[in-house]
Amino acid sequence: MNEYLALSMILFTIGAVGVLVRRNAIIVFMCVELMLNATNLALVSFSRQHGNLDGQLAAFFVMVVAAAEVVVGLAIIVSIHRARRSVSVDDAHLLNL
Amino acid sequence: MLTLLAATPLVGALLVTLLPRGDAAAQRRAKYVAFAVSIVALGLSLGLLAGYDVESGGYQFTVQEDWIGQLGAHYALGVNGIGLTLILLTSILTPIVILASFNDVLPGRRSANSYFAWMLVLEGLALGVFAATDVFLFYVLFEATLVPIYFLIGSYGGEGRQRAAVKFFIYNLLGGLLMLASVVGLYVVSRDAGEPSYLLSDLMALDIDGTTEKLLFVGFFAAFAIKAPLWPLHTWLPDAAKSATPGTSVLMVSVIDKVGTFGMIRWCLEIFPNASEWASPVVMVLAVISIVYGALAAIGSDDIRRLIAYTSVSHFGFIILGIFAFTTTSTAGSVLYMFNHGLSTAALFLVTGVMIARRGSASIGAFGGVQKIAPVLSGVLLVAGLSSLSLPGLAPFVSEFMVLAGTFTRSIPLATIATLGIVLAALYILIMYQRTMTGPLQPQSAVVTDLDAREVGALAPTLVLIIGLGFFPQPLLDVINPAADRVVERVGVGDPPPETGVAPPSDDDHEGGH
Amino acid sequence: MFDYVWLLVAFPAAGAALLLTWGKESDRFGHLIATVASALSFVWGLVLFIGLLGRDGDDRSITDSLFTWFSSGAFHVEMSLVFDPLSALFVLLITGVGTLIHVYSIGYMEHDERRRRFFAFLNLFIAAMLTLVLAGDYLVLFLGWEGVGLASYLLIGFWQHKPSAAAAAKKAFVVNRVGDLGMALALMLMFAQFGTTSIQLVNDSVGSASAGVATALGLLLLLGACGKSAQVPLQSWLLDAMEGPTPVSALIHAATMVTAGVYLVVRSSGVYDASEVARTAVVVVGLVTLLVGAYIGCAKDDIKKALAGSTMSQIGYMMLAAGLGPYGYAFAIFHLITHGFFKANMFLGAGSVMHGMNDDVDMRHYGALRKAMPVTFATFGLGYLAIIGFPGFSGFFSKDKIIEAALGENLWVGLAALLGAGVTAFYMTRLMAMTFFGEKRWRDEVHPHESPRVMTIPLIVLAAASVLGGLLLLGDWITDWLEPVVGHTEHHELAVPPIVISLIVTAVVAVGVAVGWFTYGARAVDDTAPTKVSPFTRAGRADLYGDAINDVVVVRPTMALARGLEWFDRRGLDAFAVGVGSRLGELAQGLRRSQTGYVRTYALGIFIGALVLTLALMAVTF
Amino acid sequence: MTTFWIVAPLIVLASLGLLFARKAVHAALGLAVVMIGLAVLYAVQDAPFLFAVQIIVYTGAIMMLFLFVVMLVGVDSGVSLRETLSGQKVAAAVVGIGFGLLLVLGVAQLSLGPVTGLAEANQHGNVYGLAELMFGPFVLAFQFTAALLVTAVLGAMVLAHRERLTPRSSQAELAAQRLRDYAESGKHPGNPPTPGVFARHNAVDSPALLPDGSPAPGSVPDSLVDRGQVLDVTTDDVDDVHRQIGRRGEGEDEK
Repeated sequence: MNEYLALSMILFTIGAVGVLVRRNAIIVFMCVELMLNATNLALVSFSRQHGNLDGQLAAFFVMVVAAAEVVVGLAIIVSIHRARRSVSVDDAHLLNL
Repeated sequence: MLTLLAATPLVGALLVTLLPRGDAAAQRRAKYVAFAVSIVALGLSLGLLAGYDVESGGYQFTVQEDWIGQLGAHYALGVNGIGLTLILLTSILTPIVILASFNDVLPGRRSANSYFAWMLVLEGLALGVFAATDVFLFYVLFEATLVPIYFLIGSYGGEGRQRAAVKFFIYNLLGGLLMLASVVGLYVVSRDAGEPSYLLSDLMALDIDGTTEKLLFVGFFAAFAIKAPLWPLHTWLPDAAKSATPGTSVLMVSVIDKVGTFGMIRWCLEIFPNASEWASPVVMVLAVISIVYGALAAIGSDDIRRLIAYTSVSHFGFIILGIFAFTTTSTAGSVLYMFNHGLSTAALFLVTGVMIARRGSASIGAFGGVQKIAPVLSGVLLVAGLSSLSLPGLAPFVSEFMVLAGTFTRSIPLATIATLGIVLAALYILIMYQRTMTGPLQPQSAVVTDLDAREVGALAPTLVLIIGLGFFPQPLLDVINPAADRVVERVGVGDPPPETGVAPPSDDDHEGGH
Repeated sequence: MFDYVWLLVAFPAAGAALLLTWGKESDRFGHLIATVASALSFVWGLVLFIGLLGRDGDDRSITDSLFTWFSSGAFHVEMSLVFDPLSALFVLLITGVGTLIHVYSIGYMEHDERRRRFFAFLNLFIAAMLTLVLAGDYLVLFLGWEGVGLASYLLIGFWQHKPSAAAAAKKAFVVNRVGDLGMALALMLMFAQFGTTSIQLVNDSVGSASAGVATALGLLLLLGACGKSAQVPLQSWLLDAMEGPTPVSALIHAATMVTAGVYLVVRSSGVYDASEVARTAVVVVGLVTLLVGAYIGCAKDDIKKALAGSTMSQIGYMMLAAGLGPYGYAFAIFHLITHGFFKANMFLGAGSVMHGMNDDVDMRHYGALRKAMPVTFATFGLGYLAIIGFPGFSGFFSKDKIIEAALGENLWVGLAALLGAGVTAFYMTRLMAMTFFGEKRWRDEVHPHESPRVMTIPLIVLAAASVLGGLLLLGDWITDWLEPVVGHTEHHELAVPPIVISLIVTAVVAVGVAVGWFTYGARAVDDTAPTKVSPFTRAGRADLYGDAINDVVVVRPTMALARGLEWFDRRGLDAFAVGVGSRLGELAQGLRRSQTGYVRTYALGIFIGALVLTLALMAVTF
Repeated sequence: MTTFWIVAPLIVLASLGLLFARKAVHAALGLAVVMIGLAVLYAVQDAPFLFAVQIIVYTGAIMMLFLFVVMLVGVDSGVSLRETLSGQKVAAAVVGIGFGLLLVLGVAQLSLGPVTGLAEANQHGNVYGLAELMFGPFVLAFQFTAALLVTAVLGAMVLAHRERLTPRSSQAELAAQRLRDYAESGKHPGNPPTPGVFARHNAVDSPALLPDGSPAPGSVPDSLVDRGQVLDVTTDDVDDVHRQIGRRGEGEDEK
């Protein structure tokens, strides 16, 4: 049981670090997906631990949300790429004054 | 009654805002409506005066409704002699200011509607502040008065108005926040003592621990000292006065700044009597510094508006000195001084405002020999100036003398130094008068024409009041005295008796024999 | 009858109010209204005076309490007027001389377009001065005190277009304010000590207070008196005040207002009786001013300033007398009244001369005017004889009495007063000689002529009063009359009989006249002032450097301090307050740099936050 | 357990690929491996439905979307790996390792007790169990996901759609424009020559030849030009051809 959770944590951390260090928006997105998947793994594991299916259902919902998110997110990436000819997240720093 | 009084200008402001704007006719209509509203408010406050029972004194016309139960905040209004005096001052000055501001040159194409609407808002809030008998209500209104002034300075003022408005706002907000901390502290204290309540009467009944009382006092006092303004927290005033229109300056200095000194009496002395006594030596010294410093700085100023602002610093020094001398005479004198200073400063700001508007410069050096072409204007300036230097026979003298005499019984050195202020006052007024009005007519100041009928109409009431109150202040003092008595009693220091008693003047002594 | 004492004040006050608010249409007859108002006041004063004469000596003080001025706590001030022998004399002097000067001014100010306003101010002055002398409370007295100061300010600066006049007016007011500082503090001290400022109560009870209080009160009141009466060290404004129209100099700066200080001291006799130190201070001030004024009077070529120096000197005599206490109070008032007559006479005479000389005031441009202006010459000459103390004239009696009392008190004081009499004779002779005798030194365009009737009649009346003023001493009337108010004690027995002293005084005066005549009358006078003169003359011309001392000691430091403080306020205090704000702003700018706008930086922040949060959770859990 | 220990290292390795891969395609492939591995782990943990959904939705749909986008924006439009934010990598590494260690250690500290297992929950089948929940207590959430998906689709359409800002030019306008261009800049009004015209080959990389035998500019796609994959064409190509077919030119025949 603990090993599943540990794996989940490791994957989550790798995903998070990936978000921090990668600049290709697509890869950043993939890392986000990785983090979502890591939590899914934890959910499924806990589902088995507790002997009910709530965790699996939660994982299912996460997948649905992830699908929706990917659709919108990738659309954003595409439109940004069309406008700026770049997929680097650093190029979009208009928050800076 | 009080609610109606405070609501009248606010509703009037809404009305003026909603009036159509644009062409000259619309602007004129806005002015007349605003003026009419302020006259109605004046009528109401005169009615208040008529209905006030001078004999019994104390708080009258009280209203009390629960507002925020959890906080113990109430919608509570009431006036005693002190509040009534200031309400009168506010409602007398507003119509005068509106009348005098009819032709203020507004920057850009700003509408006159909003200008007069803000003035009415200010009046309504000020009336509310003077009538509030609940700390929370007072605090809310106290802070709300910043908004109209901010816009009056920032949108309608002269050169450097943005900066001055921001400075004014931040300075005063800072004080307000210190006060907020104390307001919150009061809640804690009053909750610990039972039901939380912000009512003045409930708070006066509290027994506050010594250190706590001092801390809470400091919070309140800081806000009021900035507002008043007391040296060294006065530096916002000259800038604000320099950049504001004359009407705004009058409302700001003559009315809103009085909230500071009023607050010291109403809240500091009444809720924290022990702490007030504890702080009085420091406060009195600061007040004396204000008096001398303000006067000297006024002598050194070249800008007429800054000069008047500094004179106000000096006069506020007198008011605060009187309040913290804790004698009936000086406290009553301070309250009377608030009223008189309102009148004389209003006259000064408005008449110099006319000069400045005509000449297009506020520098003393830009004038010279104006008396020759504008005798009425110079006469009004002279009377206003003489009242500012407390010439006997004009209103401020009585109050200034009461303050000084009361202070003298408390501290001879402080009173002596404060009396220096009367010499310096002569200097700053007469130097200004001499350099602007007398001497050969300077060609560049030949554009200053004499006052027209409207301006005379606006200024005449202030002058009549200044002269009238110089000889007959007693009716107003009768209103103030009981409240002043109660405040002094509350602080509990008591009037020092004369060192060498004199038999009370009996009729025999007096008549001498016919 | 005595319930209407306030009418005395009300007539001129109403006149002033009327003239100030009425428009241009009153220009034609405004001066008449003012004159009538003043005359009515005089007539009413005369009626009251006669009424007072009809009463017993102890019953001659009438207090008329009009209304409560203000009252708060222990402080209660009645707007009360007191009509007693002392104020009665003053009322007559003020309204009498005042009315004459009103009449004179009708002619003198005929061509001034602002004549109406001039008369309004004169009326204002009369009203304020009457308030001053009638006041039953020190605070009411202060009201009049400042009122006359205001009138004086307005009238000195009446010709405002002249910068010198405006500056002189301001100076007079400000110097007087310094004196008022003393007055105000005295008032506060009274309140703190006695709980009242009623003149009678204070003077009655000052004896029971400590000596220190009486001394302090005496000195503070003396400071006030010095300001108003141009006594050293606050003397400097009086010479400048001659910028005002000449009737003003005659009325305010010779006959009435400047003597208010003497009035104050005499009125506060209770206070001065209680303090030896204060009395001595008064004597010293009077003596110093006596000599300083006489000195300045010798050095001036400006006829009005020479007279002003003389005024200072004569008021010094009065002060000196008042400082002698009960020996001298009555004589101070006596000299005050006779001086009021002859000095007003001479100022008006000087005005008449100036009127005929195109407003030239330099005596070196006069000479031999006795032919051109016979009436002026005659009246002026009578005034001259009065002031130098020619036997039989009013000044002879009044001055003689003072010197006598001074000798009785202290030999040196008496000798100094005697010296003053000699110097007076010298400078007045000089003035006479330079103006009316000798060669004519007129400028070509000047055609001296006698003044119109409206101006000469007041001169004649005043000249008559100057001659006959001494009658007041007949049978010691004046001392008896004033006794109920100020008390009177005969001075110590002198070593020699009074008649000897009178002879000595007369001899000294004769010497002064002789020296003056041989220096200026018998010899030709330069028509420009010699520039190579001794340091003593130069000092006299510079008013003994009074202005220079004031300038260095007070004016310049104050102005420098004022400018410095104003600068400090903007660049120091305000800069500090603004600086706190700016530093906060800069701090915020620094913090802002951490907001790079890069999403990944923010993500890192979130991640670090999560780490910290987890750590915290674990720390709490385990 | 065996399955876990085989799959888990693979997953971790593949996920590290996300961190270090130079090209987005490689990262995507790594992610696909991770997802399949996770699907296996789901299956091991008695979650057959999720196993299927993971394969279908993630590996099948989402990963395909990723790959499409990678293609769309260009396989090569990779972003340099050189870090531009100073300290970002180090900080990320430190925080990441710290965070990971903390969590893993934390988890290791846990003792969750015996695993209950899903035998009971799955007694009517895993899908049945999930359906019970999904259409029972969680039906509202399920409905919301429907709304979410519709919104996402609409959002994607809005984002990807490009508004036409100018009216479409007509044929005549296009022709006029072309001739105007020719007049102003000399641009050829006709179609550019297709690759291979008059050339030795008709492959897409061989430029068309002009009458003098020189290559016609613009006849080869720009992308090939950029990559330098255009066939070299010289003027003696013609002679070369003649030589190869063993015939001399017609002029020589006449000799």
